[in-house]
Amino acid sequence: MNEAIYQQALKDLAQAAHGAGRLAGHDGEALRDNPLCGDRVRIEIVRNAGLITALAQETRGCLLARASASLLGLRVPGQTPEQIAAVARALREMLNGGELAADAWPEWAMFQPVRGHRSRHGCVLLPLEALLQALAA
Amino acid sequence: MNEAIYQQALKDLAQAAHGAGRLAGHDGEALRDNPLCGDRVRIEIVRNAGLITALAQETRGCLLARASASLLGLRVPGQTPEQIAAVARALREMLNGGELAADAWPEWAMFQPVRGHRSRHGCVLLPLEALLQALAA
Amino acid sequence: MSWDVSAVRRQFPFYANLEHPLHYLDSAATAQMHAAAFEAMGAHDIHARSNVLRGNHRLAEAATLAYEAARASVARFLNASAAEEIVFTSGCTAAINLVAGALAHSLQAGDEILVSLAEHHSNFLPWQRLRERGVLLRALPLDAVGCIDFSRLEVQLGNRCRLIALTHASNVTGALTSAADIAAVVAAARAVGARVLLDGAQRVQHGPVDVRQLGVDFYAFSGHKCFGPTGIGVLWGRREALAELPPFMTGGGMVGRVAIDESSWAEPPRRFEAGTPPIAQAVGLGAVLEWMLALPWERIRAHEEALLLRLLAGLMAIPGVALFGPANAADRLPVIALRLATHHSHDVCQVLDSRGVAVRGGHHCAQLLHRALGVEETVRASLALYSDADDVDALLAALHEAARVLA
Amino acid sequence: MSWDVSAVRRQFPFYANLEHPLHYLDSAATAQMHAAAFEAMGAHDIHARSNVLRGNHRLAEAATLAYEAARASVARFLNASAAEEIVFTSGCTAAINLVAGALAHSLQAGDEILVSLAEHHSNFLPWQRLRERGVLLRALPLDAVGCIDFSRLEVQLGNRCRLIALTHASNVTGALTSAADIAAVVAAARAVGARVLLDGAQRVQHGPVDVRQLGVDFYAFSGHKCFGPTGIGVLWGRREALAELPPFMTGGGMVGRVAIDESSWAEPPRRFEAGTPPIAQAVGLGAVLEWMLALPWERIRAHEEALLLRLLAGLMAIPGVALFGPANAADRLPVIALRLATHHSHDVCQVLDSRGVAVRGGHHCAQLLHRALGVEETVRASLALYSDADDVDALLAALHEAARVLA
Ligand SMILES: Cc1ncc(COP(=O)(O)O)c(C=O)c1O
Ligand SMILES: Cc1ncc(COP(=O)(O)O)c(C=O)c1O
Repeated sequence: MNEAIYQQALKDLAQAAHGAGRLAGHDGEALRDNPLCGDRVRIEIVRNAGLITALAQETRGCLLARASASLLGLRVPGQTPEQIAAVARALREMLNGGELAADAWPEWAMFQPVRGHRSRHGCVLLPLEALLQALAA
Repeated sequence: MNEAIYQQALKDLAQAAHGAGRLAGHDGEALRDNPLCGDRVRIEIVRNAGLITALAQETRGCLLARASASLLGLRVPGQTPEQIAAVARALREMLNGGELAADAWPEWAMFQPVRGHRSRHGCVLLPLEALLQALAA
Repeated sequence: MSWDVSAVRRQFPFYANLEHPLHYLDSAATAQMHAAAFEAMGAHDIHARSNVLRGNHRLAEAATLAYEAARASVARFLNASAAEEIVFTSGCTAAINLVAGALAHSLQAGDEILVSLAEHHSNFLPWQRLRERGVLLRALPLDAVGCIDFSRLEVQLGNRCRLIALTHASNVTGALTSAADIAAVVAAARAVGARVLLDGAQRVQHGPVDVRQLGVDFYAFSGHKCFGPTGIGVLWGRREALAELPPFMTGGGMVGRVAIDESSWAEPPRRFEAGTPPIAQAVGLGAVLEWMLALPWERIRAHEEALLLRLLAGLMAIPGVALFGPANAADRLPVIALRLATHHSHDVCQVLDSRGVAVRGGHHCAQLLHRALGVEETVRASLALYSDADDVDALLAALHEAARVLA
Repeated sequence: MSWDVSAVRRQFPFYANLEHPLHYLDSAATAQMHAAAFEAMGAHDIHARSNVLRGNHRLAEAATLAYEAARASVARFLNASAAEEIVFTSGCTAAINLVAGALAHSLQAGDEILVSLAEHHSNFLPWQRLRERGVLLRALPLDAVGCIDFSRLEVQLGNRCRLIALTHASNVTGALTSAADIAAVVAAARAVGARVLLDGAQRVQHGPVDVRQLGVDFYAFSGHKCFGPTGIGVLWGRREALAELPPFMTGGGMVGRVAIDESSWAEPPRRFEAGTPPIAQAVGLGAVLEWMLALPWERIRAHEEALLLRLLAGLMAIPGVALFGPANAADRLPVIALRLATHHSHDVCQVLDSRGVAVRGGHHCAQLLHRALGVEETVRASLALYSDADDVDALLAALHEAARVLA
């Protein structure tokens, strides 16, 4: 049952580490720890005319956190803060047992097997929470 | 069962309040509280040539404490500290379920019904503990 | 429809297993435990026993879910805004010590704390101890029957007051602190920037509480007094009030990052839950509070009040009985402190016990209140939702007996 | 005769009620609870539920006797000189906070506390926090496998050291602090007038302890790690060591006389037990410790050691497994921290859980130890007296699986 979580696609996404690294200059950043496991995500963003134009992420964590952060690196550039808020809502809903919203990023679907494992929700959410914090700063 | 504790003899002993009051001058004193009920016993003694020649007691407490203190007022004058130590041992043994030593003050027998009521042992012992403390001071 | 005592007694293993008749009138000290707590704790310890928050195997998941569900139950019982406002402690005393100990870090010499002379030692000593830091302790006095005299609030409330700590109901006189008095205290506290803590230890046994309506900042109580297990208590804190407090105890589970020189704290409520919490006990408490939330409290209050009036009437007929606390039943819990002539409370209790009546003697951890009433100790009888008229009548008969035996 | 695991499992309701096979290898976090605790607590809460120490009716008598009998059982388990040296707390973390908080009242700026980098946060943060009072925190470093480097004792022990706080066994590496090292620490501490505290949280699960032989001043542990209930812990303190400490928490039951300006404290152990204690939990712990006292510990140690060796041998055969802790089985508990290649411990635990193997990932509340080993987190498997070869083999097979699934 569980290894459904660790599908090849998810491992590949984590491995790809989209957006990995730091930005020379940025308009917002946030560092977030998961105190339970010591995992840590740093998010840096550049904003321009209402859009997030670049995102860099540095993630020390499990496959779930790394895949989730990598997805941000892939998908966030070009989005508005409002779109990110909607994405966060959709992800939370899905983790809490709901359907994935039709207009949500389809890659979130690969995190569906995490639903039944409450203790891992935080791993998936950590990068997004860091991003929301960077946006709010 | 319980009112066996409150025999007339015990009530009379408490009422008699032998040794009640204070001594003008004394060679030792002790003040002891029972923190559970706020009861308090003050013992003052005068010693002479190895004997306790006088004892005064001031007791605010239940019938058991008052009867026990009154017994000290009655019996202690003329005793040696060693005799008091033996008396304390005999009383503790009796409360813990043993027989009253043959040479112990016979009045302790009226406290026998207290044996089964652990929470009251402290009431009976409080005056004697104060006396031992006054002797040690 | 009236409250069915025999039905509720069937839900208390204590009553179901009683071998000799016993009139338990000491629920203010510790109430009997409801079956829901036995069952929830038993099942938890068999099927979901594990440490919480720190693992991801199935038992750790189950334990964490159960523990957090219990937190949500407490939040419902208190009508808190969020489960995150609920901190589990080992008891009411620990909850109050937590606030006092955490607050101590930011108190300055000359700051003031306001309490009352009606407080249980657990809501007095932690504040008195802050005097070591130069904090001034002030106390509202009592009126002739032992109720807090709120007319003195303005006089006693200094500008530098940082916290007002009061009981929601006295464990001796049963006096309830009224919603109006609490509102006045909260308004006065706001004016000087002070927080308000209510000690709910006695109050919770008599029904759910609405902390938002009360308007206070902290609320503390224990599980064992509201039909739950020993070893568990609750501190509710308004979100902002908790957020500004540093931890009281430190250890596993309440930190962010630990370095040799400095560490960072987790957010509330975890910041205040150092170490492995009383997990099964929280689960037991949660189950009991859910049961309580579903009870018909109006009927229970009517039942308790009827018993209280029966008791009061019977007591007035016993020569030499002196009573304390509010005259009006609506202003009090069914908790009664009395003196029988000049007899010592422990002698009285002893005779009562021999008649199968369990009440408590002593100062009930409220020496200041007793001294204000001019006595050292009292006999206290306390009724709960499982008490009945037989209990009351047995107590009255036994008091007559005691007067005879001790005369 | 060898140790009969299936017989002992029948005494654990967890095993008797297991619906799906589960290899519980997380006993270092929380051990399963023995039937003796279920029964003692259940019976107590039905037949003798009452508050303790404050009443004289028959239930209060029964509860007080049971509570004090539990204290005597703990004293026997630790071979303490007297029951009065046993303080009940809500857990090991609370016990250590008690000593740190009480000691704080007499510490001066410049005084020192010595710990080690192997400590659980619960035996590190309470001491670190004393830095707010100008106290200097020193730490013994670790060797390459994560064991405390006692060769540095002399260098790290200053003249103004007031207390040395060390773990009796690491919750990560399983390393036992040897009797010889403890003796050296005690001798060094005596030379500068420092007290010694041992954190026995992990050690107690593996048999009775002799605090008098150890020669230390304080010993702390939790009930839930030695087959007892959650919500209860123990602080043992040598009579003189307890006597010189003021209270940590204050409240009902721990005072002598209370006045508005000043109060006097009760004698130990009551001085340290403010409020209603975890009564039923103490009774449950007492029952479990009596059971433990009667066990054949030599056979159990041989059993645990055999399993440990089987596990170690199997782990060596898994490519990419890195192990920490002492090489010699006699120097350690059957607790093993490992890394599987570069895989994150929570991913490994997740796969293991899907195979019915419950182990723990993370930093195990020992961030400094992990950092000293150059890692952030590890997988920890911990065995207890109810573990068997099947558990070990299932763990090994699941680790092979995890390596495959996560690759
Ligand atoms: C070595 C060690 N010390 C202290 C503790 C703290 O114990 P508790 O969480 O039961 O208070 C633990 C367990 O978590 C531990 O393993
Ligand atoms: C009014 C009041 N406050 C506080 C407490 C302390 O509660 P606990 O002893 O459960 O910590 C009690 C009960 O003893 C109480 O009656």
